[in-house]
Amino acid sequence: MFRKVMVANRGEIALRVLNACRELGIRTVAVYSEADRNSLHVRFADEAICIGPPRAADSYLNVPAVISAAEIADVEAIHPGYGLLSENANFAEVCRASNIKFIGPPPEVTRLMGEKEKARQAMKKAKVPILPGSDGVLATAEEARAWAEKVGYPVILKAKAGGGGRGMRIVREAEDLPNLFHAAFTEAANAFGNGELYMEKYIERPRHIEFQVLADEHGNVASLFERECSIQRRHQKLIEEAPSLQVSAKMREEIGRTLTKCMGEIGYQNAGTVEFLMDSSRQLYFIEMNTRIQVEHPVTEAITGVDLVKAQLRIAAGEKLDAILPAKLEMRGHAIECRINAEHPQRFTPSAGKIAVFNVPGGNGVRVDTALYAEGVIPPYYDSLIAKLIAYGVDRAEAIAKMERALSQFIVQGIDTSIPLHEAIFKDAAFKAGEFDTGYVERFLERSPS
Amino acid sequence: MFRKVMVANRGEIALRVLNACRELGIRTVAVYSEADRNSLHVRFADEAICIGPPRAADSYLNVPAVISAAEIADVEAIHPGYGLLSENANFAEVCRASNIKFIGPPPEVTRLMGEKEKARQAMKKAKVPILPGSDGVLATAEEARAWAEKVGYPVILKAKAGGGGRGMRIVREAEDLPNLFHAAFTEAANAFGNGELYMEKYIERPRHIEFQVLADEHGNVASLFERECSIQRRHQKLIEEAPSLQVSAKMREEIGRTLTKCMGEIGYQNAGTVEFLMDSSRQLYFIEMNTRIQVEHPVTEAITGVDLVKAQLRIAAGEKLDAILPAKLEMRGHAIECRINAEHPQRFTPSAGKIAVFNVPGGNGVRVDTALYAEGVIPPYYDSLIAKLIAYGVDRAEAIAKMERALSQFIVQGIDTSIPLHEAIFKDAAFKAGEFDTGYVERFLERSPS
Amino acid sequence: MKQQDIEDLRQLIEFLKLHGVAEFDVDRGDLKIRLKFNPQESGSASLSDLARLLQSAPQSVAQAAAASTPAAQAGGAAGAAAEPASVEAGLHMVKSPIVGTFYGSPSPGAAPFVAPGDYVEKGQVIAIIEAMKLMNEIEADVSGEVVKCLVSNGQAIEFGQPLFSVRPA
Amino acid sequence: MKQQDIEDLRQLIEFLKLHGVAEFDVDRGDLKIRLKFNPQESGSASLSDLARLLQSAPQSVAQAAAASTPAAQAGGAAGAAAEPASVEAGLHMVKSPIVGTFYGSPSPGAAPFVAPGDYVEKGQVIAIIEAMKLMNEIEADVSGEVVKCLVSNGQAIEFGQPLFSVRPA
Repeated sequence: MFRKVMVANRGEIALRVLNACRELGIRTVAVYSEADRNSLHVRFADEAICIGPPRAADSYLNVPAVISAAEIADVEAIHPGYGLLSENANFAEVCRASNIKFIGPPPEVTRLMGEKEKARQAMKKAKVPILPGSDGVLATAEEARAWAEKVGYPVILKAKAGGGGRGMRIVREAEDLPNLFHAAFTEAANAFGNGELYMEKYIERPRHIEFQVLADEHGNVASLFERECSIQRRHQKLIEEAPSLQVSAKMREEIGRTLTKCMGEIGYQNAGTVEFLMDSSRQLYFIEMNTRIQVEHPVTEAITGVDLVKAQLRIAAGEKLDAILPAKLEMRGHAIECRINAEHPQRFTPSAGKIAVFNVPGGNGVRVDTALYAEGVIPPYYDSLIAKLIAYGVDRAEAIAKMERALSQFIVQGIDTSIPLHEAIFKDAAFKAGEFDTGYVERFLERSPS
Repeated sequence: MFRKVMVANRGEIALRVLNACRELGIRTVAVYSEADRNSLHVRFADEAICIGPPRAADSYLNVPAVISAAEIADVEAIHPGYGLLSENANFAEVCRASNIKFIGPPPEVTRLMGEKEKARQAMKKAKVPILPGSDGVLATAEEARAWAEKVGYPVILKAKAGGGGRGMRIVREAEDLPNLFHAAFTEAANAFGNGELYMEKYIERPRHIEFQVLADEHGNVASLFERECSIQRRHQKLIEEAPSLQVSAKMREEIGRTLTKCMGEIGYQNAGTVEFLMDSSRQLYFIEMNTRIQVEHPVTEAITGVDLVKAQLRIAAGEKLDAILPAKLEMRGHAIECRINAEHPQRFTPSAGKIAVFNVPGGNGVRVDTALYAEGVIPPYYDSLIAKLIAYGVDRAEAIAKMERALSQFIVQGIDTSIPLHEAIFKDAAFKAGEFDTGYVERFLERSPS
Repeated sequence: MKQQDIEDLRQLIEFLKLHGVAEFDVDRGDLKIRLKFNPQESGSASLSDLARLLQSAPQSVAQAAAASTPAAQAGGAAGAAAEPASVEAGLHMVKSPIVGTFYGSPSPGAAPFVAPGDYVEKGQVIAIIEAMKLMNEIEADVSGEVVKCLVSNGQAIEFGQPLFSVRPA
Repeated sequence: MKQQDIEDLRQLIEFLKLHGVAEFDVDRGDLKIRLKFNPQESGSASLSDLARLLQSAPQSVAQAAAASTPAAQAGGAAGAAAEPASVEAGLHMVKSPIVGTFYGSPSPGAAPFVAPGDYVEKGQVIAIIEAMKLMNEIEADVSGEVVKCLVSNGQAIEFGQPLFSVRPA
């Protein structure tokens, strides 16, 4: 095992990784920006090095500063957490060149998974179900029509050059296709100077389901089952749970087997998450892979009993999966996570500032991951996640009851938090019944105005 | 299930019970003394009733006040927690007379187990191993000698009328018996006006091992395995863990089976703990039974996945054990609890006052049960337990590593706490190796003076 | 002033405020500082902490209990945790020494023990509190004029809850 | 006010509060201090909270790193988190703009770029910080007299750490 590891991150995930290191007997080094001098990840590390001014680009994202800190602290490995440099293949390459172990997959794999079309093809080759669509650009409306027949309506036309909704059209019936094709083409040409379009199957009211995988550096891969992450707002997850009510034991086993094979083929290493959309007939379609630890990893830890961050460290240190995982990997109980953000619960405006009161819930089946504390300060430079509240119960009903109890005891004053929104969602009958998709939060907010 | 339950207790256990009620959808009523007006158990209950002045005898132990509060709040049941009224058979009888369900065993059973000799005989009858000794008073040194041969040296002579060590003698060899018998007799006669002596086997450096049982009101009993509670100072437990390294699977199964039968015979109901001493050859001897939930119940919850307080409520509401427990009750992992007391870590003087800083550790495998918070006050009237810190890992080594990490992040200022003592014990090689008995803490304090 | 001096001064001021200093003079070589805080400013810092939160948002106490007790009427007076804000200075509160149900008259339909305007002697029975089926007579602990009865007939009463306000004679 | 003075003052005020002092004057050589506490505040409680705890007990920062780096010498100066207590007022700190290893001379054995007493021009190279095998020249950001070098050759340096104190011309 490593003697000394640097955590190139901040906030709750930095503390989470420091804790895992500490529990494995590894000496820890934190890095921090000038805005984070009084943070708990600095306080609770064995060593801490200031690497730059508050702006992330000048500190946490500053590769030379991070590497220099790693060199002067003489660490053997860097854990990147999530976000920041965690999916930066260049950073992983610089680590390699500097003889520092990057705790994550090799840069080649990160780069492959970072390019959407290549990732799709790699998955397709390994028989992972992907979102059907045109293999490239559609020259004419006629060609589009032929693809649409193959893919099945509804489909969505997207501008190759574009983004932000422009040059995008949902096509529900064949007769609408010619007009919508030309409208999208014209819009894309005007917006981007390039009218080229491609097509994907359009999923109405999809769910977001993701699978956790672990791969060691000896070719062994394991699937640690799925997480349900459909409760999100503008692609920011708010509530995650495991297992998903929608995934049958058979599907779990099949997808797990396919992914295990696939990860082996692409040479994946360390922890990763494969994200899918699920349509109303419970069909899964691959969308992307995250080549790092996920914010919502604690729900998987709760139901499997596997410490995913320790697993990352042990894999990076060369251990084999069969030494890390229990002899028989199985799920037990149900876990839910709420991401507590420092933001207004209706307007979602970020709320930086000083925390006056901070009462953290505890007790049976409640886990809190946070780097904040009473009189701690939330700087305006970084993301708004201030705590993760995880409830674990024998079943979903108990996990929900625990979460409602814990939310009511999580008292934060001095800043706005998303706690009231979470409380409202947990009171909602549709949520309780598991009836939701990725559009749930927007609809929920519309029908329950502030 | 009950509609409304009162918790006749304070501090962390009151909050623990309130949480269980809340998660079961039961409306909660707290009672409090004037000293506890700003306590979290008051804040987090649905209703709260002041029942008297600070002194426990005038409030929490005041049976008419508690019962009146239960009546005006119109509750169906009272959970007594631990300590206070929890093992008061009279209180349980008054509850019964007032048509309020007492959440615990029937008063007859509480009374039986409260009388040491009767409890011993009931256990003996059910083939539970008890501490061998003379069946009653020894008339002469000769009679004592005959019993000592039977019991086996060392034995201890104790004054029937006494306590506090007077009239007590440890006898290691037969030739010492006559002199020691007469010395003890004289001392007891002088101290208590009654020289009558009885004899028990004397256990050198015993361990304290206890078994958790649950019994429903339909005659079904289950053993939820053992806890190791040898780390104690003056009979106050400081650290508890489950399972015990000293209990083999075979012994666990045998004692469990015997206790199950025994509890059925004496008509036990609800949660209870059977306490044993273990000698150096791993022989167990019954000492007493606690007819209530135990402070250290969370370690059993961690390894079994059973919520013991919810089980108490469900049993009292008439549910059967097979609905409450998993189909196959088994242990998984290892859990350790530290009792964090508001007292000086070397001198053990209680430290009442206002908490200035209160940073509670969290993260994977860490549970904190507390009713305190920053700027909360510890009144001088009650016990000094301010928090329970429970660490759970796949094995004892991981649980210890987690506990060390968590203790270092548990920051309390404004009062003294036992945290430094806990930290020192967790660094001790003998503790880590599991080599300890009930004299461990005293010896530890002697060899590591403040 | 240089950046560093301003920063130092800011730290100094925050520090002084934190410790509730009202005035501060220093004279050292070429450095002279004299400080005096506004009275209303000096107490600043974290006004809201959990302790104060608890005090300002007390439990429903006996009212909640009363509301759920069939026999109880909708109580008018506040519980012990939130004494009436409008109490006149100089008034004495007769508080309940026990938990139970309040009755203002010796039996249903009978005239009340006391009414506002009555003069009571110390030791005079002024109410009954029923607890565990027992009727407990509550005596005035001061002599004077009854100003107000703060609770209703049949209301659930907690320990220490004010029952009557009395202007001591 | 300097860092050390504030620390001294903190201890003084805590001491005074502990002993219930309401007003305090001192006149000792060139030092005069007069203090007066707010009556309602003087007994207040939470002197210490976690935020202040963190400030008063900063991490080992670069020193710890330095200590574990074979190339690093036992550093004399403190890290950025704990600026030297003995800095005179009016001095300017040249701080490190990057993380790395400090070298006071262009090559091993060569004469240092600057020494105490030297006059430096703004923009003049005064040190090298090695980061990722690159030698980064550090320039003076003010003209003036070098008073002290605050770090040692080969020492690990974090962002913002003071390297030299300079008396601006």
